[in-house]
Amino acid sequence: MPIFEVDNLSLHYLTRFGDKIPAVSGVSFSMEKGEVLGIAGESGCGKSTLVNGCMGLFIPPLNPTSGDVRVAGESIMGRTPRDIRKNVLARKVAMIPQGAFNSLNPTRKIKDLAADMIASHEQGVNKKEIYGRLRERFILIGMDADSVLSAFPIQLTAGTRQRCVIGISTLLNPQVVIADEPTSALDVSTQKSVIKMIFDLLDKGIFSSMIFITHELPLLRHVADRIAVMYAGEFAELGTTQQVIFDPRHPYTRALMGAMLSAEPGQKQKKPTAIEGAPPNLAKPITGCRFAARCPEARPDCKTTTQVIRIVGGREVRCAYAE
Amino acid sequence: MLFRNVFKITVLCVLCIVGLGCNGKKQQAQNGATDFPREKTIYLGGDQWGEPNTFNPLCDWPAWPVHGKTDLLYEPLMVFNSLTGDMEPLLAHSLEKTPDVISVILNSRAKWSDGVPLTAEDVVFSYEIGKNYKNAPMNYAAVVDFVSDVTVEKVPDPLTGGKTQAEKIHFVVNKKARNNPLIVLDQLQDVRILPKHSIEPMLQKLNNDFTAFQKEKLDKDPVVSGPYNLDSYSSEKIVLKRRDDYWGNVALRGNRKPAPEYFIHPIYKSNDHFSVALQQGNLDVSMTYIPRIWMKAKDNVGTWYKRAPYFVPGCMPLMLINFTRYPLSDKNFRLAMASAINYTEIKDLAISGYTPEIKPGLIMPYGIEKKFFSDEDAQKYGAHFDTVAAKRLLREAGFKSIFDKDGNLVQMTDAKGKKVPTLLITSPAGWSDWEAMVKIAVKDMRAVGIDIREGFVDASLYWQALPFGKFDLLMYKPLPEATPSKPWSQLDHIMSSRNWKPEGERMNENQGRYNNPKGKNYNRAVDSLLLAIPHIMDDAELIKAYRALNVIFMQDQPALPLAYLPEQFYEFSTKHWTNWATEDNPYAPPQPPFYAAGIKMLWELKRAK
Amino acid sequence: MKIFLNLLKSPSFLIGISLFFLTICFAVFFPFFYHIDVRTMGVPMTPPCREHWLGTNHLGIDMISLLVRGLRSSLYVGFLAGIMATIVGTLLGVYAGFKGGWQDEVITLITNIFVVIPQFVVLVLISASMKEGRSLTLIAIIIAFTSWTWSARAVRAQSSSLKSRDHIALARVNGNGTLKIVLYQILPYLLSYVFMVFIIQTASGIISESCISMIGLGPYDTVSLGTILNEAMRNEALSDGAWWAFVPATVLISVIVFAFYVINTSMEGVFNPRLRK
Amino acid sequence: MFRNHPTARYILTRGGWYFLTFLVAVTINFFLPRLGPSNPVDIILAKAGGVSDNATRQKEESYLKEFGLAEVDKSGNVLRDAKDAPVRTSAWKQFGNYIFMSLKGDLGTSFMSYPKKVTEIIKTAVPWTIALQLPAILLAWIVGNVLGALAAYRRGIFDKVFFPLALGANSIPFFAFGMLLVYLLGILWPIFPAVGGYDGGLNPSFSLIFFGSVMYHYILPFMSLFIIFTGGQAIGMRSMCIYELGTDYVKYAKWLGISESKVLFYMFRNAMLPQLTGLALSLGVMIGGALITEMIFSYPGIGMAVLSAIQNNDYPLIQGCTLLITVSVLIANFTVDILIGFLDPRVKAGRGVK
Repeated sequence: MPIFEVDNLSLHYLTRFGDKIPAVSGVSFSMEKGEVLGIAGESGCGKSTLVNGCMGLFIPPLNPTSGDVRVAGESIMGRTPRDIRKNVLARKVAMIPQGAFNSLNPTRKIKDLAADMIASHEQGVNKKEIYGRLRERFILIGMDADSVLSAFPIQLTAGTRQRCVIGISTLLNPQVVIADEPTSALDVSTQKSVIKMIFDLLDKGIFSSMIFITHELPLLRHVADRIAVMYAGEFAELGTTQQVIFDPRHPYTRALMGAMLSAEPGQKQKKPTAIEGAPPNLAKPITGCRFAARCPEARPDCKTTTQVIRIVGGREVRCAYAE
Repeated sequence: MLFRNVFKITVLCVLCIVGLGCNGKKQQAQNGATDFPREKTIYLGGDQWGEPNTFNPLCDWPAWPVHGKTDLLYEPLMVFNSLTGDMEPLLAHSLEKTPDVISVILNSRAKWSDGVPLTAEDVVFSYEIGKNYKNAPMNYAAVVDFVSDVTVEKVPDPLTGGKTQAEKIHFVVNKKARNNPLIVLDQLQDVRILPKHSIEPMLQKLNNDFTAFQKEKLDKDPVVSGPYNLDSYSSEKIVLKRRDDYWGNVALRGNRKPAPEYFIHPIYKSNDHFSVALQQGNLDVSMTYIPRIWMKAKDNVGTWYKRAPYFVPGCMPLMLINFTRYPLSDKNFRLAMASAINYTEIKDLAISGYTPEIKPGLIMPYGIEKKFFSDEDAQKYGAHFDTVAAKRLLREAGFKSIFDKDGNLVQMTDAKGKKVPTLLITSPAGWSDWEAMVKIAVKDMRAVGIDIREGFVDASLYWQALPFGKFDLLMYKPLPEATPSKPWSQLDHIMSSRNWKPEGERMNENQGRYNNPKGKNYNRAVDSLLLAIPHIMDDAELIKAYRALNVIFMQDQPALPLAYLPEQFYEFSTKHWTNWATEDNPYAPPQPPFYAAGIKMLWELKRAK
Repeated sequence: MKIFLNLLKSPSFLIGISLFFLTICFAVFFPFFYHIDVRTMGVPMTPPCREHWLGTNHLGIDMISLLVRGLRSSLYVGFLAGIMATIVGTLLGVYAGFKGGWQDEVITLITNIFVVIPQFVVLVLISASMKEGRSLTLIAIIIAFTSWTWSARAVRAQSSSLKSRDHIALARVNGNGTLKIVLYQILPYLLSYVFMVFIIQTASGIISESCISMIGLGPYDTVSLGTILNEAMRNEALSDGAWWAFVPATVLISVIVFAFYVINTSMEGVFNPRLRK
Repeated sequence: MFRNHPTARYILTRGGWYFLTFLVAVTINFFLPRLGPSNPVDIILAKAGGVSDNATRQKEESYLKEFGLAEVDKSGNVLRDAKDAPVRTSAWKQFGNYIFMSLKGDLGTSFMSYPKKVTEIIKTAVPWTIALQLPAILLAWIVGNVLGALAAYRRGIFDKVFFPLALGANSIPFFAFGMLLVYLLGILWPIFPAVGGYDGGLNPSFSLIFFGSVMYHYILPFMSLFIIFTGGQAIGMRSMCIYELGTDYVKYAKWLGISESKVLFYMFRNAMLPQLTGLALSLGVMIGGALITEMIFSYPGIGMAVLSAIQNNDYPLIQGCTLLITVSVLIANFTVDILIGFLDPRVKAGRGVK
């Protein structure tokens, strides 16, 4: 039985003026134990939204439209926020955010933050044993626990901070960990070590599977078992790393690969230069293929016919003409 | 949760403050215990603003009640009654006056608060402070110019039918200096007699450094002769306590004590606080200008007259005119100004109709001045409100005014076609009634085409403009107090060119620089009349002289009298004290109950039921 | 552009702007159907009646006329002060924030010094020393002089954060001159922000004016909302219960300032997405 | 120096900086009032009035000497120029004396209430002003912040009702609000005293009755300040918190499923720090408003001292009061700076650097 299932999930934002903006539509995938799924796509394609959806964390204005999310078989949809907070977040599905620089409360010591986290999931645990647990876990994940734990974020290097974040996020041994650009804003060497650390944890079985989100398709080559390419809130292509990286079928994936190879590292924020134009505005209703406007191989009817997932060459592709 | 608790605590604090406050109110309501029982205390306001600085009578402007216009602590020899025009006895009696000598007999029962009898020595000491020390306050320093010598002789005491001796004091008029017996009369009530036996030692201790002595506050039960003495003071109020061994109770007041045991002067920040206090009964007498007094009648606030004009005319706010500046030097221009102003409107709007219509001239047809006022002169020479006349005068003098289409004055040109500079009226700050007068006057004068505006209102500017004549027109109230020397002093103050100086040099009177002695059209009559009047003892002569002077005033218009005002505003509340002197019950003049003949009231007041 | 459409969609903004225009209309259009006359005097402190809708003041001058005039001059002072403070503040702030280096140091030092010195003190001292010819304009200048530091600080912070943005770095690499960059790259980004600063400055300008007028240091020979309050206070409107002499002026001041604040917050809400619900 | 004592160095540098500010303030404080044309001695003399001319001259000299406004020769007589006008001391020389004297704690003699010392006047006034303003400001700050934080966090109806109220309160000028209170609760419906700091029939003492009376008179002025301050603080805190709510660390805390109250606390604490600085900075404005409130309620304190001093160009008193206000505001800012330094690890860490 898959450990994590997302079943035709659609999400939308409710603007302050009352109209719905579909951010994620019809996303489905499932993950087995120990599997790493990479999700790639340009910024603003709905990755981060999807993440919140996967955790059942619907902070206004984000709302579920349809679909279901199951962790180890049980659905986390339609639960009360409190329930989600106590029983899902950090326990079943944990998050490793990007930009570790700011994700730690600047006026709170690492250990206190972690303690707060534990305290708000488990009743009747006293500070002392919490700190005990922290120490051993941090040592386990190979950090100089004593100095780090009693430090303020500002006193730590970006790398160390990100390690702390990882450490804290995985404290409660969640089933699924979602890592959203965990290595962005880090220099290359640190990137490597952080990635390594994450996989250690996976191997140690501290968490059992991981969704790895990035906009750098190439980066996934080494980390992901399977890769989903996301565009304008939809999965454009979903297949094994081999398939997606070395034999992309969807025009967007191809373009993306081209773009990424040409794009020099460090210029992360830059859009793929190779692809003309910008993603469609989701606020307006879209007919036809969402990529059609920019697609080099677009056919006349692409603009009109809505694309559905097809199985092409053993992977899912959302393109009528891919083969 | 931490900050929740903090929040709770804070809210509690706020509630506490309110709670305590209301509780405090209750406490007072229940055991009305105060340091000064209301029924034994009279509250008086409006004579002390700002911080009480010192209670040293030899400072320039000590705090109430030591400053010039109070007789509660230190007393003068005699006091003036603005109603009858008589000098009434206080420390002295049986006044005799000749053009050369003024003499009084000292009340032999007068005593200081420390039991030492008050003798001629003290009188001589007080009168010669000006002679002996530099930088004495004005009323003491001025003596030198008017009294050349103070001599004492023993005479049988008329009060005891000659059984005992009393000291008769002669004030010899200083012929070489000002040679003016009238002012000597004034000084009988201006110069408060000081205890030689307590002040001289202090001075000697400071080896007669007068400026050093002026730093002494004399606020720890000073030696006084008056019916009250200083009890305590703070920046909020000054408290006086009754002296039950006051010599005058027996000697003057038929062996009675003043009704109020405590005399409190609260110090509020602005006029309206006084009137709020008055109408809420927290104040018994107020010396402040309270507009629309009739609105307060319901809160039993009273005045001398029950209905308009409510007050007795006592002085004349006027606009000084700077004669050294064109076009003000032009007679017709001045007369035009005089007849452009709607005096009725000023009376009704600016001072709430608090006095009768003003008549032309510098002499009031009321009180002691009445007999010197001649209505026919006023009709014949005086300028009345008459815009047509005003316009005509201007036209004859060759002035032209340009108005814009909606009737606003643009500018004014003179006979030579030159633009007349815009004239400014300087007035002191904080006197809303005066500012109103100015507003109205400006409006009226502009209406007839005189280019004039309100100057910027600022005390410091005002007080510097005045003595140096740095103004076009300036609001001024000459010598408001009722004194024996009126109306002479008033006329002298406005018209005398005794020590005429050009603009920029200090002048203490006639700051408008009227009647320049070196000028080509110098009117010798003015000064000679002013010199003569003090020596005229025959009434008919006196009246003639005054009429002549007043006519000159009306013809030359050296200043623009705007209205009559009370000598001093005197509003009372009958909530806690009754039997105030009023029109129906004029046992005392409409003067504050701490000054001159008004002080009688303290013995007559009754507690309200 | 779209952002401005959003503005128009935000209700609070609409409320603010309409309140503001209401007051403006009162100042501008009311005279057309109400006889404005601050010269003729009548019965003092008349309560509201048919010929004087809001009664008269202590000289019997029609209150509405005074209010209209007062509102005009108060708005004038407010806006003038606001504009001056904002311009000076923005220019210095942007320059310091963008240029950095010793210029930044100096400007920051000065602003910090003047921010810490109590505004009220400087306000009082200056207006007390300016005796003659204290016109509305002068008052506005004085107020601006005491308040520019706030805008300078705020803008400096913003622009120095902008400095690191890519496109500006790019422009720099392309060797554009400082001025050019400031004008074409930085200011546009700051515009909304600067505008908000301006609104706040204007609002506080109006309040400051009423404050100095209240303590008798206000403009002379003219009517402003502050002077109306001051006159009412000094002529015992309170003890006579003549509410019409001071309540309307108070309301007017509060309404304008309120309007400004509302506009400002609604703009914050729109320009700064974080504040969006 | 102090390389290994970052804290000490921090405090020292801040202190130095504030001292510089203080000097600037003093200079402004001294020269601004003297921009005006006025000469206090003339005012004094004009007020003293009088009929005797040589007496006037004597007085002028003695006051010019007293206030150090004129040059004096060895024998202590005032020097006079060709036109027989006294030779005025140069502003710079006066400034020198002023600094010298103030450092000795002598703020000079008041012109208007001569011979009273400025320090005397201030001494009696200050306690009232502090008693009125300190509680008002502090309580308002706390209440305002908590309410503002709640409004930002809860949003919804509470915010919708509370926020406009706060905004409204913030847009009324202090004194105008005071006037309304006086009119409504002091005159129209007199449940509270309209004027004064305590009952006229009492002398300041440590009796319960006096205290009660003081409290009773305290309510209106306190409320008039408290309500408006609260509004202002709440608004500031609200937007501060809304900002904090958007930050990454709050997002992360939510992802971690940290309990609401904890997150609220994070936000509150971090939003508090800038608010603290804000308070210190806006102190100057607040005090200004409060001084006028004193005037409205005829409440004892330095408010009126300043205002009457201005009316009469009483330089020493003006300077005394403004100096006092300035210094207290500076001290407040300094303390807050130091406080922040300890409360905020970011600053603490920043200390070592630069």
